[in-house]
This record gives sequence, C-alpha cells and structure tokens, in this order.
Amino acid sequence: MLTLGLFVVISFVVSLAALAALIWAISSDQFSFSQRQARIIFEPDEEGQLDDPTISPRNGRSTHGNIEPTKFDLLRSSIDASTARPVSVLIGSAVLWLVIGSAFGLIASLKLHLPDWLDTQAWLTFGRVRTLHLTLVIYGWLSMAGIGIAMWVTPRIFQAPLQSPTLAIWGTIFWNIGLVAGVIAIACGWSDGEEWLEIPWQIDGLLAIGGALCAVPLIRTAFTRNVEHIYVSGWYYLAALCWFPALFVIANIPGIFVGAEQATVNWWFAHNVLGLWLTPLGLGAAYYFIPKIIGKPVYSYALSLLGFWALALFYSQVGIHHLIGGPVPTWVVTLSIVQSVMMFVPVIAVAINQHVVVARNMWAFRASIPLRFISLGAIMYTAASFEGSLEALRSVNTVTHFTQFTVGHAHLGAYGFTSFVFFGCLYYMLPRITGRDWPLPSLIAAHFWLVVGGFSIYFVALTIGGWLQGEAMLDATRPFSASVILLKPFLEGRSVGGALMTLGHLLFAANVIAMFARGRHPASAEGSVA
Amino acid sequence: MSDDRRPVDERFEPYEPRRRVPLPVYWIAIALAIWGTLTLWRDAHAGFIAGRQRGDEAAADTRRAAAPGADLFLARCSSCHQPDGSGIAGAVPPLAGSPLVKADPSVVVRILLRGIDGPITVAGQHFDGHMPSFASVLDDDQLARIATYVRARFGDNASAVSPSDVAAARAWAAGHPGPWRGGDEIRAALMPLLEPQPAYVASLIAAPDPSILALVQHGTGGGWSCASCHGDLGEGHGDAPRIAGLSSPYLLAQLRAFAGGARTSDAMAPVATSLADAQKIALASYYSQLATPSASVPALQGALDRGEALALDGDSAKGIPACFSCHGSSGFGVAPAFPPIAAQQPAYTAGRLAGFARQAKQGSHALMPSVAARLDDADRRAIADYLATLPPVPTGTAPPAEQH
Amino acid sequence: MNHPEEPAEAEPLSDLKKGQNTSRGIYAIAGGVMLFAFGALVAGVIHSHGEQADTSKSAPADGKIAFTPPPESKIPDGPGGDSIRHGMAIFRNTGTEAAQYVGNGLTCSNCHLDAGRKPLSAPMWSAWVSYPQYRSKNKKMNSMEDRLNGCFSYSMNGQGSPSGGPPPKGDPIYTDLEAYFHWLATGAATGAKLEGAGFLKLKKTPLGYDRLRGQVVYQQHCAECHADDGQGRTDLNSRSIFPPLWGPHSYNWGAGMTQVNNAAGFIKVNMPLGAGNTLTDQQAWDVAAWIDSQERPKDPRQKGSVADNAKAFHNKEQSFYGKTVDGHLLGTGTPPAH
Amino acid sequence: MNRSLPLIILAMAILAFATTLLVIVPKFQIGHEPAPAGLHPYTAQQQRGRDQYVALGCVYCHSQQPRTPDQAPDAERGWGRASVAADYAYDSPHLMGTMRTGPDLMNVGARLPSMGWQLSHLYQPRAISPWSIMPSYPFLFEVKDKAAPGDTVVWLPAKSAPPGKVVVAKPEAIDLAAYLIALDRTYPVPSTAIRDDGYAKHGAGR
Repeated sequence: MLTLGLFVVISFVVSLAALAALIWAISSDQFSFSQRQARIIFEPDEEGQLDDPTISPRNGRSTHGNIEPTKFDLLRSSIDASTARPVSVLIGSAVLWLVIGSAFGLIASLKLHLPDWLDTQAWLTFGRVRTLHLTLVIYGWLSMAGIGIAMWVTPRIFQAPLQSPTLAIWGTIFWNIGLVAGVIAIACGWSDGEEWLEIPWQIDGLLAIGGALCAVPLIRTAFTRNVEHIYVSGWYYLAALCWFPALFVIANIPGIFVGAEQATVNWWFAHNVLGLWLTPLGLGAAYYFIPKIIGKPVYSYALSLLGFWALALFYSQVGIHHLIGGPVPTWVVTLSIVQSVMMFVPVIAVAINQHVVVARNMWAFRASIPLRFISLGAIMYTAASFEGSLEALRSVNTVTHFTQFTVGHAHLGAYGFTSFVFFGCLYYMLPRITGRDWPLPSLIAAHFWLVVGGFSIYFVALTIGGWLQGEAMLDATRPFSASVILLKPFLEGRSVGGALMTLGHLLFAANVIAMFARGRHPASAEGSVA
Repeated sequence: MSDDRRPVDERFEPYEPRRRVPLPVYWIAIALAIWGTLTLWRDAHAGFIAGRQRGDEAAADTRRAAAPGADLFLARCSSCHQPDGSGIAGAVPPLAGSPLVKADPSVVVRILLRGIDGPITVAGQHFDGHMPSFASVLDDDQLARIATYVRARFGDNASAVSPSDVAAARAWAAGHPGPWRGGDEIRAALMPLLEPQPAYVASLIAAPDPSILALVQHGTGGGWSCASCHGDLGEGHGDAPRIAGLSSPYLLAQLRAFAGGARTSDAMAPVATSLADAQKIALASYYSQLATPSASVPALQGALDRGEALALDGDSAKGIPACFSCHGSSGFGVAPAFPPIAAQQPAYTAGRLAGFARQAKQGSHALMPSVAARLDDADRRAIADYLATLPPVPTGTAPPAEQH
Repeated sequence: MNHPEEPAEAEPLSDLKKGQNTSRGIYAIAGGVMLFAFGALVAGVIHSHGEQADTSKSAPADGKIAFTPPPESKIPDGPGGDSIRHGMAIFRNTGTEAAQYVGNGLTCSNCHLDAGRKPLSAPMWSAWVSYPQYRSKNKKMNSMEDRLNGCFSYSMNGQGSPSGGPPPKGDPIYTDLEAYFHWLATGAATGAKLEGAGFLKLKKTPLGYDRLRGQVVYQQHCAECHADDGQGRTDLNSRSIFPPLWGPHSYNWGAGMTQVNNAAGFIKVNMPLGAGNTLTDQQAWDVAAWIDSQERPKDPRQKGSVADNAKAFHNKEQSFYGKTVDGHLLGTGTPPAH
Repeated sequence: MNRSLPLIILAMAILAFATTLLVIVPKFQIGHEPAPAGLHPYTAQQQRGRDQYVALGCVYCHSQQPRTPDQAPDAERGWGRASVAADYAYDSPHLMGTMRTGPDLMNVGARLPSMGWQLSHLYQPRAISPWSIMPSYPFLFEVKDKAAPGDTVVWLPAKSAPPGKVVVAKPEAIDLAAYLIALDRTYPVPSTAIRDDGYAKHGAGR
C-alpha cells in the first residue's frame, strides 16, 4: 500500500517537475530558435489578407487582388503536387466512410427509441450497428482524414516535397482493406469485445501496416526538410504518428491482459486514441489553418510549447478516469483524475493561442466558412476539454458515469472538435489539390448550418438527458425504469440532431464527389505555374 | 472562364511570434498543482478509510467471536424471551427456571436447531408456541455460545456447550426435519422426566394439487415457474423475495395487486395476469405453509447495529417507529396485513423500502410510505441487512419431502 | 521583415532580464497560491451552505424548552443502572414484568410511545419534572407514586389483575419506574415547561365530534392494525402487537384516555403509528369519539350507579361515560377478562 | 524545437512513462490477486453464451461493475456488492462496460435466475417491461407451429405471443441465458481486495 501510494506521488511529482522544467525553459529562453528561420518564407505584405479558396470571384466574393506569383508560390506548387495523389485517396476514402459511418450512427440512434425496428437480422442489432458507427468514424473518417490533412500540411511547413508518396497510397489501401475486413467481421459478430478495439486483432495487422506505410513518408519528409524550425503543427503530427502505432499495437496484443488488467489497458488505449491521436491531428490542423486563412500568426511561441508538452505529459495519464468507482486500484484512478484536471494547463495554452487570433479578426470569421468550421472546432476542443476535466472529478463523475452524458461529451470531442476542424481543412485543401473551385458552393453553407444545428440539438439533448439519467440512477427511491423513461424524449432529440448531421455529410460528400469527378485542373497537375 | 483560373496565390505561411506565457496561465497551473497534490493525499486517505471500514467489520466479527454469548443472546433471543429470560406471559415461555435449560446440553441445542411448533407447558404455564429454527442463520460456534450462555445464566450454571456438540446435533437434526412438534415430542425424544405436556394435534394441511406443484416447479399452466425466481422452497434470490411462510391472505392480496396493477413489478405482472384466481389462491396457500430455512445473508454493507436499533426501537429523532412494533416481535409478521420480514432477501427489502419512499414523494400518506420516507440509503441497507440475519418465521410445515 | 505584433527579438539574457524573470516567477507563484485559496474558499462556501440547509430545522417554539432524553446506551452500570433498566422493562412489558397488577392487554408504552420518550405522547421526561402536582382527579397533591398508582388502577385496569389492584404503596415497581423516569429526565430543569410535554391540546373543530363519522375514519385508518372489533392484533405467538382499544382487555372507564379530547390529541400526533399528523383534526376528534364510545371495564371508583359515578367523577369531562349509545348505557363495564 | 529526433524520443518516453503507470504497474498489482474461491471458470456453454454477449454488443448498454454504497445505491437495486479486481479473473475480454442504458448485469444470475424469464426477455423485452428500450432478438428464436420433443418453448404473455404458434429457443439463446444466469458474484471477498475506494468517507454509509 505504501509503495503504491509512493507510485502515485512519484508520478505526479515527475509530471509537475517536468512541467516546471518546461516553464523554466520557456521563460529563460532555453529553446534556441531563430525566428528568422521560420519567417524567411514570408513577404511583408502577406499578412492580414483572407486566404479562402472557397471564396472565388465566380460567386462574387473576392477579398484580395491578383498578386504576382513569387518564387515561394512555385515551391509550394511543387510541394502540393507531391502530396496531391495520396491525399486525394485518403480524403476520398475518409468522406466515403464518413457517410456510411454516420448512416450507421443514425440507425443506432433511432434503434434506441424504436427498439423493434430492424430487429430481424443479427447484423442490424443495436450492439453491432453502434460498433460499426464507431469503428467507421474513428478509423475510417477521422483517422484517414486526419492523416490526409497531415500529409498535405507537413510537406508545406517543411517546405519539402513529400518523400515516397507511393508508400502512402499503399498504406491507404492496406488501411482500407483492414477497415473493410474489420467492419465485416464486426457485422458478423466477430469482435474482440473491448470498446474502441472491436476489430479482431488478426485484422488489426493490416491497419498497423497501413498506418506505418502512411507514417514513413511523413517522417522521412521531416528529415529532409528545407527549414530548420519545425512549426507547431509539425510537433503534433510527428508525435501523433509515433504515438498511435505504439498504442494500437500494445493494446491489440492478444493474451497478455485478463479481466481488470484488460480494462485498464482498454481505457488507457481508448482515451489515448482521443488524446494522443485525434487531438494532435485536430490541433495540428487548427494550428496551421487558422492563421493560414486569417493571414495572421497565432499568439505565442512559448504558449504553444507549453500546450504541446503539457498535453503529452498529462493527457497520456488520464485514461483510467473511465473506471472511477470501478474494480481497479484507487491510486491509478486518482492519478488519472488529477492528470485530467491538470489538462486545464495545455488546454488554456492552446485556447489562448488559437482563439485570440480569431477574436482579433472576427471579420475573417464572418467571411470564411472554412475558418468558421475550424475555429468553432477549436472552441469545442476547449469546451470538450474543460467538460472532460470536470467530468473526471469524482463528484461529477458519480452522476455522469454510465449515462448518455458521456456520449454527448465523446461527440463534443470527436465530432464537435475534430470533425469540424477537418471539414474546414478539407474545404480549404481540396481546391488547392484539384486546382478547381468548389462546384456547388451553396452546399458549403448548407453543410455548415446543418451540422451546427444538428450537433447543437444532439449535444444539448444528450447532456441534459444524461445528467437527469444519472441523477435518477443515484436516487434509490426511483426505480431503474425511471432513468430509461425520462431519457426517451432526449434520445429522440438526439436522432433529430443526428439526422441533420447526416444530411449535412451527404451534401458535403456530394460536393467532394462533384469536385473529384471533374478531375484535377491540368495546370496545377503539372506542378508548375507556368 | 473560371475553370482556367489558377487558384488564388498564397502568400502567408503561419508562424509563431515570440511572446511570453501570460501570467494567468502560470497561476492556473500552480493552483491546479496544489489542488492535485491535496486530492492525491485525500484519496490515498480515502483508501485508508475504506480499508479500515472493512477491517472494522472483521474486527467486529472477532469481537463477537470472543464474546461469551451475551450479545448473541441479546440480539437473537431477548426480544421474545426478554433480557432477563422471563418470557412473556401467555406468549413466550420463560427460560429462567425452565427444566429444558438445565437438562442435557443437547436439549437446548436441538431446540435451537429445529425450533418448536406446537403446545408446550413450561413451569406450569401453558403456551402454544412457535419458536424459529436458528439452524440456517447461526453457525455452530454461535449456537454453542448462545446455548452456553443460556445454560449458565438460566440453568444454574449448567455445563458449557462446544461447537462440536452443535455439529453433532446438526447431524442428528438433518434426519429430523421440521420443528419440534410441541413439548410432547421433546418429552418423548429427549426428556422423559419433563412435566406432562399437552398433546400435539397435527393441523390438517391439504397436500398441494399436482397442477399447482407443476406450476411452482415447471411453470406448466402459465408464466415462468415460481421456483425459477423464488427458489425451490420459496427462499428468494437477490431481489426476488422470500415468500415461504408469508401468510396466505397477504400473498393472495399481492398476487391480485400485481395482476390489477396496484402493485408494480415487471417480472410479476405478466405472471400474475396469466394466473387464474383459483391458481392464485392455491399458490398463496402453498407458500404460506412452507417452512423453509433462511437463505438470506447481509449483502448491502449495511450497519447491522443500526439495523437492529431501527428494527427493535426505531429512531425517535427521525420519527421512525420500530419495524417490530407493527411486524411483530422478531419480524414474524402480524396477519393479515403485516407480512413477516425476518429472513427476507436484503436487496428485496431495501428495494421495497425505496419504493415506499417513492410513493411518499408522490404524495401517499399510507403507513409504509410515511415511514420509509424518513429512511435514508444507509438506513435502508442497515435494516435490510439486519433482517436478513434473523431466523425465518416459524410457521407452516416442512417443505414437501420430494423437493429435498 | 517588420512584424508589428512581434516583441523584440530574443537577445542574450541580460541581468535586467534575469531580474524580470525572477519577479515574474514570484508573481506566478503568489498568484497561483491566491487562486487556489480563492477556489478553496468558494468551494468551502458552497459546501458549508449545503450542510446548513440540512441542519436548519429545529426552531424553538413558544418559549418552551426543547429537550431530548439520553440514549439507552447511556444507562449507567451498577445497581442504579439495573433499577433503571428494570423500570424500562416494566414500562415496555408491563404485563410480564408487573403481571400481578395488570388487568388488561396493555403496556405503559402503548400510550407513552417509544418507551416514554416520544414528545406529545405524554413522555415520561416531562412528567418527571412536573411532579408532585395537585390533580383535580383525586383532589390532592399527588406524588409520582400516586400518579403511577392511578395508571395501574385505570389504564392498566388493576381491578382485573391477579392481585385485584395496583401495586401496593412502596412496591419496588414504583421505585424502578421512577428510577427510569428520573434517568430519562437527565438534564431537564424541575418544573420547566418542556416542549412536547403531555398530549397535544387539539383545538375544537366547528363540527364538534361525531362517533358515526368516526366509525368511517376508524375503518379506513385504524382497523388494519387494531382490527374491526377494536381488539387489536397479536403475532403468531399470541403476543399483543396492536393493543386493544376497547372491550375487556383495554383501559377502563377511569382512564384519562376515555376523555375524547385526550384521545383526539394523542391520535392526531401519533396515529397511525409512523404516519402521525396525517389525519385531519376533524378525523382525529371523530375517531376518538368512536373509540371512546365503546364499552370497557367499569370505573373502579364506581360505588353506586353509573349515573352517580358519572356525576362524581366524570361531570367535567368530554366523555361518553354514563351516556346511552345504541340503547346501551356506557359505563356498565365489560365482564371480567379470561 | 528544431530537431525531430529528440522530439520523437521525448514524446515516446512520456508515453512509456504513462504506460508504465497505467498499464504495467496495475497489471502486476491486479495479477497478484488470487481468484476468489467462490468464482468458477466459465463452462463451455457459458463461454459460448459469453461469446454471444460479446457478438451482440450487450456491453454497450450493460455495465458489469456495481459501485460501493458510499457512491451509488447499486446494491439496493439488487445489483450486488461493489465488484473487485479479482472478480474478473476469468474474464477475457473484460465486459465491465461504461453505459447503463440498461441495468448492471454483474449479478444478474443471482437476481433473475430464471432461465424462462431470461428467454422470454431476450425474445421480446417489452413483453415483460413495457418501458424497456432493449432490442428484441427474434433471430435467436424460431417460431414454430408445434414444439418438437426436446425443444425449449419460451413462455410469453398472451399479448406478445405469436397467435397459434410456439416460440422455441435456438441453442444460441439458451447459451446466452446460461451465461447470464452464471453471472453471480455474491461470494465474499477479502477486505484487502482491490477496487477504487476513493468514495469512502468518514462515517458515510456506515
């Protein structure tokens, strides 16, 4: 008991010491870093201009005049050309999985208040449909879109063409095969049975290979880069691309963990998928695209350092807050609770960095839908993280644990934050990749308002319903049935919200398909401006 | 036209200006670090407390084991036989001065193991008693301590009883199921010199109809079998209650209430609805006659001391009357409206009390809702667990032999 | 290369900068500690507020002193404690512990609920501090023993007991009961007006009381426990659990409970047991009238006719004694029990 | 932050540190707990039923981890004592769950030991609990005109039974019900058993 108590103290002290060391290093300029290196790529007149390819002269909105091409544009064009093909494949797959995944999500949501609907087939039972939804949106949509965005951004900030792009295409193919195989296995009832790890471990190998094939080109690009400094997005991407394979492989090794041990591994993994995979992918993208679109830099270098390393330190240890009050040692749970609350530090750092630049340029927020998507996503990251920290407190967790509140929270993170950011990024990226304007620009706004409205309904319904459900379960004088009965209208509300979101995704997919269907613009496909 | 347009040129690539971390970020980080340290300390302390709570139970067990039986007597016997062993005139025979207590040690032990059902004369006074069997709720060691205490105090310091004596008597009792049939049988089997005892007149209990037994055991004739939830002998499981030995009118009233919707239960409603009234009557009669050993053990981590206090004395500060002030001494029930509550499954008791509290919140002023509304979670668990430690109501007959 | 938002380029650390860092560090730590203290303060205020809401119940009423008797576990050891315990046992099991002097199926604690502890059911801690006292019932200064003698005579129907009357003067039963009362009143001031003393003085209702209305109330709220015939109920060992309210096993016509106002006050606060104060005042009056208009053992003070006795002892009472109900003259008495 | 290799190494070191704390140390601590004497490995039939439980995704609505009375009234609902790490000694995959859209099932076998009830409930939960939102599982059953010898006929209340036909449980349904009935962890555990005791307070729950 004493030795284990010691463990907790040591781990917390180590984290705090690391944080203190980081703060000291920042405040005393220990990180040698030359601003000149990072800034050499800019011209003085570049700042303060909205850069939004969804706004084209065709729909009568243009914000800046025609600027003569520069040497840098030429370089950038060749960089973009190197990534165009793998990124197109990744994004095309991601959007496909988004549509299918959200359809399954909608079915699962409807089944919760229409339990006798579609009940004759085993593969359509709630337990499988819900799992198909999660697997498709996490490993299909979010992961592939995230990798795709990373693959487009990373060469740009390294100012070097993507190394071995063919590997990335093969990686995408492997990943897709693994995903399809996993989805079929789950639909047939072959599942590893742990949340977030349902794909049978025999199939996980394909995903692991696919992921590795996608990571290698990016890491190689990092080593062949043409700038000395690594922009903050690059830190997040590099770390995430190393973290996720390690997590995924360790969590999927069969036969090592049993029972309660397995539960700790399960939640260590499941939360790290959010914390060390989706969050860095989303934050990396937001760190690049928010200033990119506005045309002004984020607030502070020192803050982004604090945000990144504190995230690594604290987020990696929060997973066991999913087992509060459960059959695992008190000290692990407490450690995760404390580290969850310590997450306020990196979250505030990121929030200041990203929100301040948007707040000072509200004109851009109003003008640009991609920026709106990304910036709203970043705001929801702040909100989700604050909510998550509070939810980890024992007093709050007692109510929210085991309820739909946590589902609302998970969607605030995985949808409100990551998906919103990715939507915005894709709206920005695809015209650059294809060299064409969006073919159906009016659908962009429709997409935005559908998912914003749908998600608001979704989140509010589950948050209120989940809280009431938790209160009902804590009151012994109310039968368990009370918690179910009171929840039903909120579940119906969730379906309404989910339907709006799914509709928005269909519009988005239609736009993407229409864009790809027209092929890449010959001029940009050439990779040269001339 | 626009198709031939190149995408708008980009000029800006993001970078980060050099700016110091704002002081409020440091403040928050430091405040959180202090909070985290305190939380770690407090939770480590909570683990320590939980360990000690569990340890306390163990310590209490050891304490009880070390006690010479006085506390067991007070908890188990005194509510009927009175703390001074004087019994209750016309109801419960005295222990003080009883020849049964002074006789061979096996007499007290065998009575404790089997209970008594029928007329008995003690010290010239006539009783028509029903003493419960403690075989299912106390272990050999506890029974030995009670017997030793009773004999020492009320039997002129008669010799002590050892757990092995109890074990031997238990083996013997296994071949003699059911309670002693009055003083007559005790006199015949154990104490020929006992004063003349009234004759035991077997009450005529009709053997259950085969169709009712089929209903009970296999569910033939409507619903899931009773036994599949309530146990082979109606002893109950989890939150399925013990129904053996509950009075026939009470059981019948509940079956009708489930069927009519006056009492709600997801599991009972479909069954009660599908049973014909004659079946309900027969089932109520069948279960009221079963004398089944207790299968209840405390399971809710309730405080047994608190439960005992509430059951015997209530809590005047909270306006809670004693359970036994209506449900009879030892929780044996008062027919027809007040069911036996002794040896009930604790999850059922606690859940039922919570349900009554719910009714009170919904505006009911009926008796149980009014009382249950004043019990909190810990009280409900305490009462439920305490009642689970009591011997079952000593009524009816031994279960049909073919079910053993 | 001119970025207006940019602070000055990083330069080698000067002593001035070092000093700035130190002061910033001090500000950071002080601010953090203050923020934590502020947070703790806010959390503490919320917490203590929640606790206060729970305990802000008991407010003193009309100048009377609130009193709580000591818990049973505080009974001292030794011979004094034994006497207290025996007094408590007599109080709870009067028919067993004082069998010689009890002529019905009641115990003291049937009316003095919770073994004489419960407020407004004539608790013994308040009784103890108000004796000796002049009582118009017997027109003399009564000691506690005199009062107890009266209880045995009337409420316990001593005339029907094996000894034919209450315990004789000086009997240890009195001593032990008084020891118990004395202990219950530990810490109460002699002669003080304690909150919850005696029975509730229930205000009269405009409709007055009516025994037939009371019969309906009785069937609805009382019969489940006390049985339709008012004879109470016993458990399977024939031990009385719900006391008989009238008839040969109940209190006799000399008992204070035969006065409708006393019974109504008792019922209003205490009945149904565990659901007190759920009947309306009118229901309490009516049901008290129904119960007290039933025949019961005769008044032991009766020398001549019921009418004479009514004039001598019952003329100032709200009682059915001596009245004719359904053709029966109440007060005639039930035949002796057994 | 100008070099990628140190960045990657440090990031991985932090993850390794977290993994040690959250995975490896708990594994050794929990691994040292012996399986309770009252806990038995699953029989072949129960294991088949458990596989059905996994395949149908029951875990997404049903937890298997009752909480302490200090925290929640789970025991009062009949869900059993708070579970400890050793209760799961034979569980792989673990099925602790994180949702209670339906009730906790850690001790459902002690609470609802009736095979007949379980089968009826799996066929159509709303035949028993009209408020239930649990899926029905008709594909685990056959609807026949007449039961063959050896068939397990499922009793249903008149309003839910297919008219003129009988519902017979397939082996999968019987396996699943057998697993549910085997879920009974009501045996005692030692006072040193591992679980999260963070809700214990002075005087609370005692």
